[in-house]
Amino acid sequence: MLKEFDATKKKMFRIMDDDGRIISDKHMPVIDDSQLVKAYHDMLFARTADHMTVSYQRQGRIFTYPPNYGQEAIHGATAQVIRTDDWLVPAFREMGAWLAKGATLKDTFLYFMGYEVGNSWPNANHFLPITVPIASQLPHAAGIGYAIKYKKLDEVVFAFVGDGGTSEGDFHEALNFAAVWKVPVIFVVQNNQFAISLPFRMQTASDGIAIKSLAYGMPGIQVDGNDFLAMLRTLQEATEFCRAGNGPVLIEAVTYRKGAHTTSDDPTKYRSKEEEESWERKDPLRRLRNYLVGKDLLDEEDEKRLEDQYRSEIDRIFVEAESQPAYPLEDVFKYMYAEMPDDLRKQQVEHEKFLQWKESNS
Amino acid sequence: MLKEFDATKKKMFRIMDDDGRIISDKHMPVIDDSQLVKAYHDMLFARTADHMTVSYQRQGRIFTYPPNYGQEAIHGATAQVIRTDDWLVPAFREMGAWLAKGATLKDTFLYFMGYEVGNSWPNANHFLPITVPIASQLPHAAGIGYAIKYKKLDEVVFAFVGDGGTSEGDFHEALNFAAVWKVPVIFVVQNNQFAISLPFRMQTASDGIAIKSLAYGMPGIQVDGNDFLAMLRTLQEATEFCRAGNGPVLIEAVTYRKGAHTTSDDPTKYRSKEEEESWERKDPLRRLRNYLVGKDLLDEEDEKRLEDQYRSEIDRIFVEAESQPAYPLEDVFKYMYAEMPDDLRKQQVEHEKFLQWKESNS
Amino acid sequence: MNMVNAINNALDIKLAEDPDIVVYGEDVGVEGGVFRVTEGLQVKYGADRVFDSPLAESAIVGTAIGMAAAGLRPVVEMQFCGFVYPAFNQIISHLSRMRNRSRGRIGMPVVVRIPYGGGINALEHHSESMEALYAQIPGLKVVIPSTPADAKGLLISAIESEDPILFMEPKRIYRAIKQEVSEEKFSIPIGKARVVTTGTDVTVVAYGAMVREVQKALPKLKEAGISVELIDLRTIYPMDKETLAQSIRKTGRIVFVAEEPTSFGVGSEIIAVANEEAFLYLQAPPKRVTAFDTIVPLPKGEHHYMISPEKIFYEIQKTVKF
Amino acid sequence: MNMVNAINNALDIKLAEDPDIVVYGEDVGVEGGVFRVTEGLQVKYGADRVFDSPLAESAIVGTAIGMAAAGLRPVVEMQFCGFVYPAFNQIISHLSRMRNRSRGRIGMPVVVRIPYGGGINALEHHSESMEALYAQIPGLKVVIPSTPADAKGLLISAIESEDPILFMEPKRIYRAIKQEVSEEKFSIPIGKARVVTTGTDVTVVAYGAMVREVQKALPKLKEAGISVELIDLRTIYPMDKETLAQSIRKTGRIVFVAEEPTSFGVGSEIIAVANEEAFLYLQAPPKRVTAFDTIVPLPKGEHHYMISPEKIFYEIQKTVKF
Ligand SMILES: Cc1ncc(C[n+]2csc(CCOP(=O)(O)OP(=O)(O)O)c2C)c(N)n1
Ligand SMILES: Cc1ncc(C[n+]2csc(CCOP(=O)(O)OP(=O)(O)O)c2C)c(N)n1
Ligand SMILES: [Mg+2]
Ligand SMILES: [Mg+2]
Repeated sequence: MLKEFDATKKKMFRIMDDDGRIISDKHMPVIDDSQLVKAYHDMLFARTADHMTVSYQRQGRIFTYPPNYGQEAIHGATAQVIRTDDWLVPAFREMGAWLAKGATLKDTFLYFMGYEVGNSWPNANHFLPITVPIASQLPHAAGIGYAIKYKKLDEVVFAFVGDGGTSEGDFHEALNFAAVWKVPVIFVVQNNQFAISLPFRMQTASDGIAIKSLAYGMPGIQVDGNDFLAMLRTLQEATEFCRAGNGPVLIEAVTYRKGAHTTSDDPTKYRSKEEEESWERKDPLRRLRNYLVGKDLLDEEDEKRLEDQYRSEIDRIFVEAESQPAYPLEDVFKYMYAEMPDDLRKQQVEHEKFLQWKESNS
Repeated sequence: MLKEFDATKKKMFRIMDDDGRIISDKHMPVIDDSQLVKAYHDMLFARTADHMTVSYQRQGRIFTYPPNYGQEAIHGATAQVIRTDDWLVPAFREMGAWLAKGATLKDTFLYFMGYEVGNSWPNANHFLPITVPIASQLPHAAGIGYAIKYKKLDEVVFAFVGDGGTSEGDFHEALNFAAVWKVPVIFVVQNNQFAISLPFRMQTASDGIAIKSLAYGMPGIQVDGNDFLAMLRTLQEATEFCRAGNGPVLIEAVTYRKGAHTTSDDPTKYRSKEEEESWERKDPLRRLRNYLVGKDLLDEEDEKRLEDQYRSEIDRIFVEAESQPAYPLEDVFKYMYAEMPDDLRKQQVEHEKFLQWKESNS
Repeated sequence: MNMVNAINNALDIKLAEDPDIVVYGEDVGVEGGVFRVTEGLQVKYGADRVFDSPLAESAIVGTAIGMAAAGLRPVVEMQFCGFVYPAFNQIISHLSRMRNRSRGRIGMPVVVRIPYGGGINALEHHSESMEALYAQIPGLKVVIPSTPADAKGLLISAIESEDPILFMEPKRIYRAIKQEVSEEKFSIPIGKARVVTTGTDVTVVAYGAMVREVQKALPKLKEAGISVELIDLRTIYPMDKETLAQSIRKTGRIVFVAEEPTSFGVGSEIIAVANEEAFLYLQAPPKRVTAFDTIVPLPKGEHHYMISPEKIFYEIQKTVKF
Repeated sequence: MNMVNAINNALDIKLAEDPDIVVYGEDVGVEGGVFRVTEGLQVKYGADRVFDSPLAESAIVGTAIGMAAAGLRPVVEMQFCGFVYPAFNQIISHLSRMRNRSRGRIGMPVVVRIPYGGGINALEHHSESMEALYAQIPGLKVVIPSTPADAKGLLISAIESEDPILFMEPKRIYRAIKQEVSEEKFSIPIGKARVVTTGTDVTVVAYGAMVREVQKALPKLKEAGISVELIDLRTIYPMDKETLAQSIRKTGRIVFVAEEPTSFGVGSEIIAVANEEAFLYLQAPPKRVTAFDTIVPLPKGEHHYMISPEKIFYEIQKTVKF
């Protein structure tokens, strides 16, 4: 399949059409029905959490948050293939994948509430913190890939980046190193058509992103990122390819950011209602739901019930996160170095003296 | 021709074989015989100057110098197409192109003797200084391209970089910007098989460099950089393409660095005699000479005479450069800002006081 | 006008006046910038003069260098202070060096606008104050306004300068201060500090958002009988040592207030200047009231990190009592 | 051993000892580095442990960060000081922050080796001393040896450190100083200065190649009756303020000697420390004997720029006479 839809062919890999009907079952992913339903539920959970996080932000209960709305199939498919020992090198818009990796929703909330501890993911194995400078995490993925190969481990790195991120020099350098070193990294580009306000065609003049794989001598594939089945199959083959020691793979997952860039962004400034509507039909959950309903695997009643259940579960977690104890002063200093330099210790002590003075003078 | 040898075809464009016999005259460049001989002579001059510069370095009369030996056809062909108003954005190993742009050999010597003034090229129009950080000059080329397009000028930018330089993030960003902006820049990659000691296949896993053009949506072509005719034709077509407003072009000129990386380098550490010998036959001057001799355009006697003449001319220039007046203290400060900050002036004055003290105390 | 309006107004005036000026960066065109600083300019001047670039800071600065070499005068935006670093090589290797390298033949009339500083509850890399990184690079100038009027006047000077200027905008006060600012063109010279209040007991040096924080502390300081000479540095490099020296010679005491980390910062240089220019006048050790040598904490911890008027009061008072 | 041998020896010892250590960078494998610092190590430890990378500094540091996160301990080489800048974003955004960002879960035991400094008649960008750029980045440590033995002992400590270290090697003295250095493993603690000579009239602080230049001036200073306490800083951050303070309290005078540009440099911080730690003891303004705030000139002008023993003598003497 990687060959059949190789980037030079300029064909996008799809299994379902926009309504969730199978176009071709030649490359169906390996997944049993119950697991498929579970995957759908996980995506529903992630979407619910995403929507609720946006509301919490509107209520002033968290700070800036980048919604995932519309991109959940990519994360749901990743969740299916990524193993405990595999690595996840996140961008910042793939919450469903984080949760699959063992990150908790509470930690996610804590992070967007403004606590570093949320981003330390104490429950997740092999999951790097979210890092804000676009594309700069990709060389880390190549380095982890090197360590895996060097230690002869059976692990794969899943590295995420957005379409905008492909313009950064680090994208180029990371893919080049990974390919020269032939290390097991799957670069997943979520091409959601925008980098904040910049539409994809102004980001690069290339014919999509998968084709950029040729610049590095690695396989590249363009896949309908809103088609859960195609996305899953692609990731399954890519993982296999990596595990077999063939080196890295570039996946362009074509999708659409249905929400705002972040909660501080207003998309009406730079895109039309028509465009938004044209993507509405391609919604990844809608398509998978149609498919599952067609297979009699889903019951609308159940889904409603589940969603309610999710909502209260998520709210419970959020409220729990809100009771996080205050951020202690020492946490500003404690993690700077393995061994704290005297200077830093002194700065902390001096500040504590000031706080005492303030206390006693107010 | 750009189409016929488009990067996806994975064919290298050649006109001559290794012995200077025409393989196919389908794409002969437009150049008349006398001009062709002149081009050969210019290349001979550049090669002679290059060899002599290496000797001067051995004699301790200049500092580090990067020899051009073996890559002269690329520079000679550039010399034929580049106009006074076109821009040259150099790497550091294309002396023949610099000379064509109006840079003087004396300035070249001054630069490698360790005077900045050499690198200011007072006689050259639209020629940026040589800059050492690899590939970082390429975004400048894209920016100049933008200025040309913005001002609606009929100019083209020739930007040079080595094969090693294609691994840097700036290569990627520059080509991407140039293509998105659709500006007239010809990116010439001199693929001389090495970045210092690193062989090309360890620099990137891609199938050559021309193919990287696909990542940017611009035409790319791989050309035999030791084949003057092919190189010239490629540049002619690329220039035309650019002047017609079609945006940038990527040229991979396949060549071989016959000399050391710089005068501080010892290539025997990292490459074999056999490899060096296998490229000997492909020498660009040898091939063009054979071709010209075959066409009765060249006379070996003449060439000997010319070479002697070049040698004494070059030596005269070198000796002239050696009589450059001492580097005045003020030149360290003078060019830092359009208007010198007080602080800098004070530093200069303080240092002058010290020099006076030193004078009077010795 | 607030500072956002003032900067927009300065760009507007210069774009109207000089066809060689182009304004670009991530999201500065259609969207008008994430802080809306360039709002309306693309519509007014066209998409070839005010435009969005792909997401790549090194190329943004790198192309500006090329444009400047070819006769344009680019004003580029870095989206946040934490995203300048990918462009660092272009800044230090070219922007700051091209004039010297070309022996004055190729000037670099480029302005790099950088919204910087903390206090806005932002994500990581959105709050840092690393002006000392740039101030120490030979060949650059670093300018930081503290009021809307200064932002306008200084930016106009920056755009007209033949030298490359990093124009750092204290985003915390982008909209926090409103001021009467003339719609007419005016400029404020780069390299000259502003004496905000004159006083006799202590010289307080600040810039950017911290000027306002010092001002908040002034009433209590007055109450405590401390007469403060507040100097807004305005330009970090070249520094107005003359104004600093005069003031320190008068007051004998200096307190520097900034959001930057303490060590190896602008504050260190200020102390050096105090010593070099007024050693015999110093009655107390020059004091840095600056941030910890740590990463700026995420919002929930940022109050620990940011300099408060209380802390400013506390430290000034200690210095005066020394 | 000279410094090149000493560093090679340190790498050799650590590679033999710890299979998690990998050494890479441009030309460090087959060629053994442009300065031959890694010579012979690839043959000895294999091309998966000592190897050449493609030409891309951001990825060199960036992949080292990933390797460290996955349990390796990379020691990478930047070919020259002027080529670190493309990696600046990786250094400041990740190398220095990963531990804090991950609340201590992901340490960064990475050493970035950087040959730096002038005096070798090199091309542009091959001679700069921008240690202050790195010293001011919270989360990093910056180490600079001045002798072969120190290079070995400090590098071993650096490789064993759990924190990221920029190890700056004064290439001018790579081969200029020979010394008996034990072939055995030994280490020298990071963060501790070395008192090279004790004295009573003036504290002179230097590091890297400048220690030797100060030493060259010592005989004449002695002749002039000036007793110098020479301190080799060894670590720029964290700085050994204790040793500095003690010395300054004794001598009352401090002269700082470095190749770096004067303003906003390590020297500024040294002056700040002198003021903060020993204000009442200062008998003369702390003095910076440092380079101009200019680009390092090309070889023909470099003599203007480099600090000479004469200049060191001249300035120390002026400070003592103040
Ligand atoms: C180096 C850097 N530059 C700029 C930014 C500001 N920024 C945050 S997200 C973003 C757009 C990212 O677009 P894309 O990579 O397509 O990801 P998406 O947001 O669409 O998921 C920008 C410019 C940043 N975080 N890092
Ligand atoms: C950013 C940067 N890193 C490293 C170097 C050191 N260096 C100088 S030339 C060179 C190799 C360049 O190889 P290539 O681009 O193929 O050009 P060539 O020397 O073969 O002409 C290196 C690594 C440099 N000048 N700049
Ligand atoms: Mg996007
Ligand atoms: Mg090469």
